[in-house]
Amino acid sequence: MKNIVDLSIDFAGIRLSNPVFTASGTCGYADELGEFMDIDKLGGFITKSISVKPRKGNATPRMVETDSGMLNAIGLANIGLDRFIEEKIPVLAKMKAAVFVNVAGTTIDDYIEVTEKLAGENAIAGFELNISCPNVKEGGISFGTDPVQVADITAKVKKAAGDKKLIVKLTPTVTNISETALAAVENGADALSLVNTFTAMVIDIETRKPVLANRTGGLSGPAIKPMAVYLVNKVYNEVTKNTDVPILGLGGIRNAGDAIEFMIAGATAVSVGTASFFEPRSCERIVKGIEKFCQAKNISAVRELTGSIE
Amino acid sequence: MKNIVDLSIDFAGIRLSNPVFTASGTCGYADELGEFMDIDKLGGFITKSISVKPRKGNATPRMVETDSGMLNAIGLANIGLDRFIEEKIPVLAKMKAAVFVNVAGTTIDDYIEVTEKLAGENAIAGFELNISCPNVKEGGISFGTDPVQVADITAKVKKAAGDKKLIVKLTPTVTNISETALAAVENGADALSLVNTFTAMVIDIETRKPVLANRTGGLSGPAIKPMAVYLVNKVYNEVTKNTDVPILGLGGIRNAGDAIEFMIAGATAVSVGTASFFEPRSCERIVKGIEKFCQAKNISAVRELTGSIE
Amino acid sequence: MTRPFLFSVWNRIMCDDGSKKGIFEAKVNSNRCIGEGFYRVNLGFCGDGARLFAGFIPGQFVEIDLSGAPLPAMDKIPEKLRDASGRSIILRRPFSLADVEVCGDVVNIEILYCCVGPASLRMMELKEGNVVSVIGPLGNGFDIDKNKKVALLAVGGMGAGPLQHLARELAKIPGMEVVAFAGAQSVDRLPFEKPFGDFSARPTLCLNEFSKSATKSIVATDDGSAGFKGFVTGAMESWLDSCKAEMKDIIIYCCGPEMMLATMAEIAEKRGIDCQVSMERRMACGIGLCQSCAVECRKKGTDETFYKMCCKDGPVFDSREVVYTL
Amino acid sequence: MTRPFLFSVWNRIMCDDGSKKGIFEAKVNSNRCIGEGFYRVNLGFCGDGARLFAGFIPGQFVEIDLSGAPLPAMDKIPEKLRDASGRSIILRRPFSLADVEVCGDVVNIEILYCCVGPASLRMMELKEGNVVSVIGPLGNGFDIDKNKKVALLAVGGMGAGPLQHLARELAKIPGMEVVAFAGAQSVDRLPFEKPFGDFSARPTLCLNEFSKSATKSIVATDDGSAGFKGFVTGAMESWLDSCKAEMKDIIIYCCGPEMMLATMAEIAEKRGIDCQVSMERRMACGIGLCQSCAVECRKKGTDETFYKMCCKDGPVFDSREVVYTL
Ligand SMILES: Cc1cc2nc3c(=O)[nH]c(=O)nc-3n(C[C@H](O)[C@H](O)[C@H](O)COP(=O)(O)OP(=O)(O)OC[C@H]3O[C@@H](n4cnc5c(N)ncnc54)[C@H](O)[C@@H]3O)c2cc1C
Ligand SMILES: Cc1cc2nc3c(=O)[nH]c(=O)nc-3n(C[C@H](O)[C@H](O)[C@H](O)COP(=O)(O)OP(=O)(O)OC[C@H]3O[C@@H](n4cnc5c(N)ncnc54)[C@H](O)[C@@H]3O)c2cc1C
Ligand SMILES: Cc1cc2nc3c(=O)[nH]c(=O)nc-3n(C[C@H](O)[C@H](O)[C@H](O)COP(=O)(O)O)c2cc1C
Ligand SMILES: Cc1cc2nc3c(=O)[nH]c(=O)nc-3n(C[C@H](O)[C@H](O)[C@H](O)COP(=O)(O)O)c2cc1C
Ligand code: FES
Ligand code: FES
Repeated sequence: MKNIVDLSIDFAGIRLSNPVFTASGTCGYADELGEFMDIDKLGGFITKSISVKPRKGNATPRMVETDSGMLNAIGLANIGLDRFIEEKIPVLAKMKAAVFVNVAGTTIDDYIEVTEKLAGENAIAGFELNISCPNVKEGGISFGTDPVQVADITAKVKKAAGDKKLIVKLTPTVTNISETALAAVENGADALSLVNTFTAMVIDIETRKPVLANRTGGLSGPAIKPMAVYLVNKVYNEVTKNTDVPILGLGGIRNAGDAIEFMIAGATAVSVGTASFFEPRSCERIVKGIEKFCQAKNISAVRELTGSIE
Repeated sequence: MKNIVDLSIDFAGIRLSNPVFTASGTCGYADELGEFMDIDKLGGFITKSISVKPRKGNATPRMVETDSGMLNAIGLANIGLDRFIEEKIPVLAKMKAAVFVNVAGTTIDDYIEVTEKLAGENAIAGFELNISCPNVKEGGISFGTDPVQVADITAKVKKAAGDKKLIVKLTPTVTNISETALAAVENGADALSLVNTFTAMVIDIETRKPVLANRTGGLSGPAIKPMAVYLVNKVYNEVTKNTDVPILGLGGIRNAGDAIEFMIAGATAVSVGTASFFEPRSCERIVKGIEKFCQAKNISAVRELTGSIE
Repeated sequence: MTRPFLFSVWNRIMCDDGSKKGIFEAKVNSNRCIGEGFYRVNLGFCGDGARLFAGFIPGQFVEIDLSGAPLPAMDKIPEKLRDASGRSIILRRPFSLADVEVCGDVVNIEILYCCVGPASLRMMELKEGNVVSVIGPLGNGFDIDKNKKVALLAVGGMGAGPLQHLARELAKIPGMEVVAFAGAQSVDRLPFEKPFGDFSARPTLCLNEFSKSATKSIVATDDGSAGFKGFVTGAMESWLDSCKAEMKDIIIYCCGPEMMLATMAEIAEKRGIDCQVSMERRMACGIGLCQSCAVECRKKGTDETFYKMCCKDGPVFDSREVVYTL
Repeated sequence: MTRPFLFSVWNRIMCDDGSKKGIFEAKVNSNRCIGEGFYRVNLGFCGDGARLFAGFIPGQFVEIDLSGAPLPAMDKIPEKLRDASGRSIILRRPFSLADVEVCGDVVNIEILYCCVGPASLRMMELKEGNVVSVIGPLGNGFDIDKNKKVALLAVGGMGAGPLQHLARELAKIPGMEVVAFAGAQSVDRLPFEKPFGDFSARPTLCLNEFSKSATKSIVATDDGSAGFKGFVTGAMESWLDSCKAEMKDIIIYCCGPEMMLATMAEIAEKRGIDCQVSMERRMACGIGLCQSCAVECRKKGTDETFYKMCCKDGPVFDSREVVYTL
């Protein structure tokens, strides 16, 4: 007889049925993924970035595959706040998973506007502040590399979020990620999400042009996993260990083993991005795989894994 | 009839027969590689890091494979300056390729000592300043992330190098690599080498311990290539384009196409590291491949490729 | 465009759980080379997969996971693909179908493909009995308008696959005249099985794949090594010049390089002919998750543009709505 | 240790260009499963490769590139290896030889292997006729001392391969008594071909692979499901207790988990027996370039230690010099 494993976690005060989230921008608004797996099996769902106005996104090509990874330069294409509220909120309201809206903008006021307008929605548990997108000219990553700006935007958006939770999503392309992490935590972040993509470029040697129309893109997928695990562990040790701020770990996770590795490194929950593209059932399988692992190892609650690195 | 391609390049005032170098720490002191390829086919040779005193290096395991890459934490194991001069310099003196000695230390004085002692050797063309090793507790990367320290160490080592050339090897794990690049260039660097490895970690989920005895290691191999290409292009555009400081591009190069991609991005020459581990003839093959590419495209001199990105 | 749900063979049959697409394991029935660098692989489905693929519409596509397939030995890889071939792949690859065949409980699909990089080179090594993971059916497919009298197919490169499939379905419509125009740089770059029919007569019914479905085919080669000397678009224009049908009764279906689609769209626009183009984009997912596959489209009656997703809203578009990337 | 250059079969034959190792293409002759998760693959070399491999010394190893080989279908992969199996590999993998056979111009080598991760799982899928790239011969190999009278082989896990090879060479020495001690958790984890000989009698000459070279073999299983109940080290100690030979005439050769080597080293030390251990390390290159494969060694007569490289200075070490990592 198999022992029962408690897969639930407490994530910044919210109880989730399990620690597996979708990653922003990689699962649309849930409808498409729903054709392949039961989305009620998710612990959390993070939407594509939402900005005040609709964004077309960047010109094509927006994607190129690299060794064990891919670059994207979607450019935060999204339907904009108004259509999001009208069309997507009703769908998201039906989800069992905790829904977090990923917020993007080019000015701090943009971020505040989106957050304020959505802060009253019952459908959502909170926000993920995207200050780490490498694929837009203004805003995005520029807010995320400087601890002073991280502090400022976190504090302001936290206020706008009312009693909703605020996850701050950090960029890995900084000299010392603990500085930006600390700035976020000290200014009201309820959770940290790390990491976003790494800036990168592929050049077509025949045409001598960058393959992406945007020239550069963000690297994601298994290629980045060992760097992401390191950064999660670093922030856990240096910033969050003795706080109640959980880390949402992501970057290259494609199976339960990867997810468990992030949790051992210090993540309370994990997000799956690129892996859903080639295996749309990834999230569901990872939840099952974590459960099996815990059974085999006699771990009674998945939360025991968090930060259990020796 | 095939047209003749001029593969030679001018690298910081040194004429090299072709633009392909070995990467520091990945080809020993040339003897082992010589069993598999003609090392006189190399454009340049960079030695394993040399420090004043011999270094045992880190405990084992020192290596773990990751998706399309590997982590190493060798810890600058080397035979030390004295034995290097006695045993290796005579061998290196016979090489046709330009030899650069990679210098490591824990204090600025260490760097200066190694450089001064070797500055008079005819066997060597110059030095590569390793201020970007993520695998040692003191020195290494700590000098390489702060532009002020980069400026200081570059200026001092440049003086110690006398009339030998100085390449400064930069770490990719900084917020803005152009700042460290500029600091090096403004303080006498004759060339820049980018990039060194990315700090990363792999955890064994069975034991919950990091696989490497050193806990963290440096990620190299094809996985990092798109990030390295981006950084080379960024430094080329923002720092070196209008100077005569060449870039030695590296990170995940395993074939001629990769090498050409780095050159188009802005590199004058390229280094091959990890690829030599699984294909010890990589450097030789890359030189041939570059020649064939130029022939097919009617490029009469390989140097035309540098910075030719559109 | 309205979906021709009336056509029984195209009726989408649903999985037990009601979904219209799924992830299935397919067995390789055969995989053979039909010309230098061109292959046809045949995959078999059973169960839910068979049910869904029986309703496959010409122009729809599948996403195949080739990451576990072996790389061919180096001497089998064309020299100019050798460097790229070593890349470790993680993403699936989109392929259209050249044929769908229902054999009792089993449905076999056929893909015409060309080796251009790490995934398609790996595809070459699939052997009878191997199992691959396939997502499909995906995308919208061509919209068949039964009221037209003449259907012209403009075939470029690997567009040969889906348009063969389409030709077979069009041939079932009583009174529909179907003509395929197939172009390539030279005769040996035509992705069809040799021996061809008779190339000397032009226009001529010469490509076996099309003649099987009683479709006339006209070959155009840039170098004149077979058929019409020039582009497929030129061949079609000269055919149109001497054609007696009314333009409103004609429809053009195109699949091939974007340049060809753009020229075809212009020709159709100029002459007032309806035209559908099948677009290609780099796809990370093929199922609407990633937004990689943006196709710029015009907002009707304005200069404004927006992006549709090639994998979900396409790959077939009305030729007038697309802003081509050349 | 001195290299036994006198032995003609071990004479290193050089490549045309004088080098003692090289990169060669090998053809797969056969690849078969000999027990759950255990396989034997046979690879053939011709030309320079054949000449070099004819001089292969037991205990030396090769580095094989398996990055282009296919991943087995998921249902063939043991569940606990499934997650890891998807990792894209770039590095070669080290394997020792279980046999070398010279057949005219061709030299065939045999490797005994066990599926533990992405590379060895891919090895499982190699088929007759496939070609793989092999670097070798690498490392030092066991040092055979003709002056000894008794050679004891301590076999753990995949150590069975190189020690079978060694047993065959030792058997050629007149008057040398050779006894192999093979251990595993239980009888079904023994990496030998079934059916075994008679397990009931103990000690007994029971493993076909060893009996072929007239080598006695004694089996030890942790659970007592065959042979001696306990570890291989225990089996050997009890054999030594009743052995009449002088300790200085005995030599122990070990290959297996580091824990076993360490215990064996202690036993040898205590009894004053010479002992050689074959070490394993994670290797990025196998040829001395990367310094990944450090083995901590004692500086003779001091407490100081330094690192030797397993791939170049090993994999065989004098049991006394190694600081074991447990
Ligand atoms: C809807 C759809 C249907 C397709 N149907 C077929 C088919 O039936 N038969 C067939 O042979 N191929 C078809 N393709 C193209 C096929 O998907 C690519 O050839 C394949 O992905 C190449 O993978 P690779 O790893 O071999 O090469 P890669 O290294 O991925 O690509 C090789 C070269 O092709 C270019 N390329 C790759 N994918 C695309 C793309 N989607 N759009 C534009 N350029 C691209 C790259 O720029 C590169 O230069 C289709 C593509 C789409 C989008
Ligand atoms: C000199 C030498 C000779 C060898 N001979 C044989 C042989 O004859 N037959 C055989 O089956 N295997 C042999 N091995 C081991 C073999 O190289 C590994 O099993 C193989 O590399 C595993 O690759 P993988 O991708 O399948 O698994 P990986 O994912 O690389 O490894 C699977 C597990 O094995 C461990 N592991 C992998 N390589 C090593 C290593 N070198 N040392 C310690 N632990 C390791 C890892 O920690 C991991 O837990 C030998 C190793 C060496 C160094
Ligand atoms: C196609 C694509 C689109 C993305 N869009 C967003 C986005 O809109 N907002 C955001 O915060 N992150 C976005 N990301 C980043 C992912 O959420 C995630 O941080 C990153 O991909 C690393 O995880 P992975 O390796 O599992 O994909 C996107 C990533 C990809 C690949
Ligand atoms: C095993 C190993 C050892 C290395 N040792 C050194 C070193 O001693 N000094 C140094 O500057 N860089 C060292 N490097 C970094 C490489 O020179 C190179 O910057 C890096 O590996 C990226 O290139 P690659 O992807 O081609 O390997 C080492 C890299 C590896 C993999
Ligand atoms: S390919 Fe992912 S949305 Fe179209
Ligand atoms: S494995 Fe590279 S030096 Fe031994």
